[in-house]
Amino acid sequence: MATSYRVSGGGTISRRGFLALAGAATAAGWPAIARAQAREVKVGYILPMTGPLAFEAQISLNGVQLAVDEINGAGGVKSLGGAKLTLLPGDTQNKVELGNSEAARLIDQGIVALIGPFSSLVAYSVRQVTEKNKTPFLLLAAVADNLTEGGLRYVFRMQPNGKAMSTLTVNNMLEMARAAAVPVKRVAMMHEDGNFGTTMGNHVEGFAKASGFEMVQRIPYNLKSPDFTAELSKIKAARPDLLVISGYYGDSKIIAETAAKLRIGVHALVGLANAAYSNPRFIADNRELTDQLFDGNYWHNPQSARAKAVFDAYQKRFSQVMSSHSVQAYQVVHVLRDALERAASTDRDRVRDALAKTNLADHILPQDAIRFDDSGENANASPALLQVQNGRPLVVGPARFAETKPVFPVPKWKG
Amino acid sequence: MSDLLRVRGLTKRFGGLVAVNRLDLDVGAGEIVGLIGPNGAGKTTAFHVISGFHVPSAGEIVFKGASVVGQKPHAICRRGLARTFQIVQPFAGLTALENVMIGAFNRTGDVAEGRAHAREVLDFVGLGSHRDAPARTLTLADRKRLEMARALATQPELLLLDEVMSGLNPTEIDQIVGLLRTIHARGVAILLIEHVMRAVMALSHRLVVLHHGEKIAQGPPGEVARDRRVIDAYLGESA
Amino acid sequence: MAARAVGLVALAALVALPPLLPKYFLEVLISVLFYAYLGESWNVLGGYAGQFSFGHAAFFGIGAYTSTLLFLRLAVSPWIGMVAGGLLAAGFGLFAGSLSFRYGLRGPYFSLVTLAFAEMLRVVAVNTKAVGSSLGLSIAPRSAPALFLFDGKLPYYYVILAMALGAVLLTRAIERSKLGYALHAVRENEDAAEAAGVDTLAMKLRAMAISSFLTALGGTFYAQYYGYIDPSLTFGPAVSIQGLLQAIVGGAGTVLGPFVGSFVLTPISELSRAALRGRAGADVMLYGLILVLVISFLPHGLVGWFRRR
Amino acid sequence: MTWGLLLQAVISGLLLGGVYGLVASGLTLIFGVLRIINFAHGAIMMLAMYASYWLHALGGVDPYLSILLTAPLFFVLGVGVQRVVIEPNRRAAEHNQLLLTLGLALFLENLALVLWQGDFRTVRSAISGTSFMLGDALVEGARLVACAGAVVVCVGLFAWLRLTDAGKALRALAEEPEGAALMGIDVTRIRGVAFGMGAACVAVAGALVTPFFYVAPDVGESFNIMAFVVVVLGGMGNFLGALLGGFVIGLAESLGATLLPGSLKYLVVFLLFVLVLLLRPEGIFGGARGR
Repeated sequence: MATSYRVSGGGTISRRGFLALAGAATAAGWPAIARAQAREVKVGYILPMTGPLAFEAQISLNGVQLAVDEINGAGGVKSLGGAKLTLLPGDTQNKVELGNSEAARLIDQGIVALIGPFSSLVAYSVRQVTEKNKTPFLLLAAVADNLTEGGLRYVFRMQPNGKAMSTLTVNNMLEMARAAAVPVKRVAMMHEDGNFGTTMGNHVEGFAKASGFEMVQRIPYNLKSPDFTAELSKIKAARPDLLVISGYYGDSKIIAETAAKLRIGVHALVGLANAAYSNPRFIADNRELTDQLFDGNYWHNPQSARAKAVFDAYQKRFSQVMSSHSVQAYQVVHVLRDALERAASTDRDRVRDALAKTNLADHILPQDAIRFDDSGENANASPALLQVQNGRPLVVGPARFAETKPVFPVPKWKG
Repeated sequence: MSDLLRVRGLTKRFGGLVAVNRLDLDVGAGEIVGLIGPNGAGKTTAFHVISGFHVPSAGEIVFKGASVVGQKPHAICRRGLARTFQIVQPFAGLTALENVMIGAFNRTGDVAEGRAHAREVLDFVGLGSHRDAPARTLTLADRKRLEMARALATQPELLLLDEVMSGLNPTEIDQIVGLLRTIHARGVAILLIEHVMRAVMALSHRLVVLHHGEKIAQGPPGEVARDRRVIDAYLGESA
Repeated sequence: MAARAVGLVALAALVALPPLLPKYFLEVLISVLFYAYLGESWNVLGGYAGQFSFGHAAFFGIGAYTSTLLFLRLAVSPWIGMVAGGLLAAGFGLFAGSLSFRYGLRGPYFSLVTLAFAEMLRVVAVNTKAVGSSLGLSIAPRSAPALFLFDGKLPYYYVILAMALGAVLLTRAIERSKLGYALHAVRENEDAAEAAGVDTLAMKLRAMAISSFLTALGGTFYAQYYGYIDPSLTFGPAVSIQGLLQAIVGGAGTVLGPFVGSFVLTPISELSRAALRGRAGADVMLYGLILVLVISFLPHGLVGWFRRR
Repeated sequence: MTWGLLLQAVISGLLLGGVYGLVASGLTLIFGVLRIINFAHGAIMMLAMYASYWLHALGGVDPYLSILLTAPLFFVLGVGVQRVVIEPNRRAAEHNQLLLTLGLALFLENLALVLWQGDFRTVRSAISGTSFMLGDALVEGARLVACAGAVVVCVGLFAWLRLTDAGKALRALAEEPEGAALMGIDVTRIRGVAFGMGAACVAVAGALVTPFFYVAPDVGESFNIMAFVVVVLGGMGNFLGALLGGFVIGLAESLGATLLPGSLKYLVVFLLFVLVLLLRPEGIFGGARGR
């Protein structure tokens, strides 16, 4: 691979497989030796590099790599004498068992913190491994709300969790509707029927009463389903004002296409943490379809000069537009760097304490300073509301981060 | 002589095809009855029905004084009616001994006892030296013996043998005939389907002749062999 | 006997070594034993009785959900819930089995119908709020041995070791019993078995009940160890395939087959992942290739191959 | 529940069902002759979809036209796979053959991941965006073409089986394996042809769905399990049954989606599947018997 980050323990396995692996693992048994060379700080990641989430995993990894190289290029962790970050890779294949064993392996190899694992399913059990081994665990992409519950000390989540993501997005939408003087009384939702989609669906439904709208249809679906015409016809018949969609890439594509052809008759189609609707590649491949689509998602702050520079660097390196998963992954590494600087140590407990005291204002997210509350959630975490305009996903809310005005209602969806 | 097996009006239809039609058949205790007839006469179907593999379309099958119609093959076997298959069906992956042990377990739940009994039976049919050979490695003649041994190990009172001599050479046939006589001498009644006429004539006390699913003749071998209809049936087949 | 000596040494190593191992190896060893256990459980029905179930996830999920729901909703200890789950799974196994066997489903038809049963349970679980739907159920980690919750991995290791060894001993006892012979007969030739007086339906159901009971216990272990279950993790096809893979590769219908299979397959998968890291998919691709090669060249599994030499 | 929704469900179900039918025809062909359930069927379809994608992306070939290239290509590929992987294991136990195809599926799916990463790719044909309303019901152009194409190919396949020597030999082999050998048919060659035709069927199906679908390494899974269901429904080894079964399952799926809450539509499909297996294992439309 044409990347400059160093993979340790990887290439050596093929020849004397077990011996090399055992060597690497037992090395962790003498931390003094490892630390004597404190020129490097080992950071582990576990991502579903193989399997149905491989695409998203690769994008996330790109963001991690970008940040690591940027930090190392700028002289490493200063308070540690310019120690460089070394990335240790782990592949979960989106399997719980592998999440656990990969996490354990990386901990054996002496990482100071673990980043990952994308899927909430895997996160549930991995957090037990990191907790037991007092290793900071920076969640990436996993949205399930209760991941930080249970008095865990080492789990941190920088991105908005399911609740923040869904309620803030709906709020942003409703605010925009009020500004446009278009009443939104009836909301329909389609979501994939796994943990992610169901979490989102529950929140939107639970939020209905307080926000004064009625959930007129809520349809969970299997993301492998090849056709959603029947489901969308049911939604059309319920005459909603908004259609909210939480899904992965392929299913979301088919849903949007079918909804368009059905002339679904809503004020807007709104993705909620949707894997496709603000994805640059999806937009580029489907210009007409995606025009004026909304999506509430993790995002960067378009007003930030730093974000622009990061985007340029990403584009240059990976020849594609940086997407939200990469942004989160990039920023999480910087949160860790900030904590390492303040801890001035690779001791996991010190790093953990430093993480808990994070107050990072210099970031690229559409939110105030990054701070973690007692449960390890980013207290100021906020999604952005995006709308695709002229082939680009632009932030239209919250107002202080907006880069343009929303088009709402969207005439074409009204049919 | 009390009837061990009494079949009355047995009929088996497959769709529109009548394979066996109103068959009456008796086998007395200690009797050897030969069931003969041209190919496709319905002999094997009759076996399948009697041993419980097919449910009869009509008719009565009484074994040891009680009806066995509708009973599963294993239940009929436990009552003392064992059979072999025209195309031998050993448990190919098991050894000869294990094959026979399966049969022996009908009379005992104890593994050691079952093994001991199976050994005896294997020795009896002359397969003692092949005890630990996997069934799939045996010759056809030996597999036929094995199949008989497995049936014998269930300690039947009536043995249904479906062409146990076909495909064997004259020496082997003589050996089987000898074996059957010994089995009979131990008090087991035998109903056998056979095309090897020399052997059937020599063994059977009585013959029953099937043609197109119907019984066309029965009686002592010598009589039946002279029966005009029987001769026509066989000639018709070869013509 | 040399084999016995090797076995004893291996057993001693399995008991004595783990406390000394790095976390990673302990974690992998637990996976190995867990898969070996699933393989042994599947083996009773799939290997010995020759009924090739593709839906053991149904029993696994019933076990996991029963004990976890009893624990979370009624505070019943999972040790008890485990048995309840086993019994429930055995009941479901008898139901599904008597339906399919009575209607004479064999070979690929039986495989597909079991797959369908597991998928139906998965779809139902996804759509049932009362069992947590897709949000699943999580068990908070803490130390409470009476509740099947331990501090650290080592106790879980010994639990799964005991379960796996127990399954091996049970399998050995079955193999040497009348039931074992009858199951072999059923697998080889059902008609001949019936003719020889074997009640094939009863034997298959007995194997089904034992196999589904054992598999369900594995489900409870999974829930307690990983602390989280959801419909796809427990009722999904991957669970069914994991169990049968160990058995087939190691040697279906042999006592130690699943054990050997797991001790070979899991390290292969771990090593190939380590060797091919950074090339997403390459390791699973290699795994698929190895599977094809094993089946092509060792059709009776590793144990079968060893015996035939 | 309005008539409009039901009409929509029926139309959507039929349109999807045609594609299921074509995928299942390939599967049932392979089952009929080789007696194995090909778990790699979906993976082969996925490869074919990539083939259509690349022809479009690199050569600007319309996905429908790509069939002219991919169908023969995948026929040859299928023959090759059968010869190299399946044929040597012809006498292996049933379940081993099943696992063999499972291993093959793992291999192919991850080969695609290695070669082309996990990116979702989309192919647009001129027809992708078109649609019209039939009463209250939506008919998408690409889905209509896919369904019509599938039916045409199925009918063509049926004719091929009835009218050509190779087709007749194949049917003979499916119905009477021993008899076929006696009649002097080159059994090994025909088995290869069967697998090749099965692969060609999914190659066509793959090309037909790409204009309204997406391409990714695990995309075949969307069709694989449904194809099993359809094959059983239609009767294993029954070619016309596979097409009809496809329509039945397509209908069950879309009616289930219309009438049931949540994502229970697959419950209907599997329930139907189990019922058919138990009550009519030879399939609704008859076929090789399961008992």
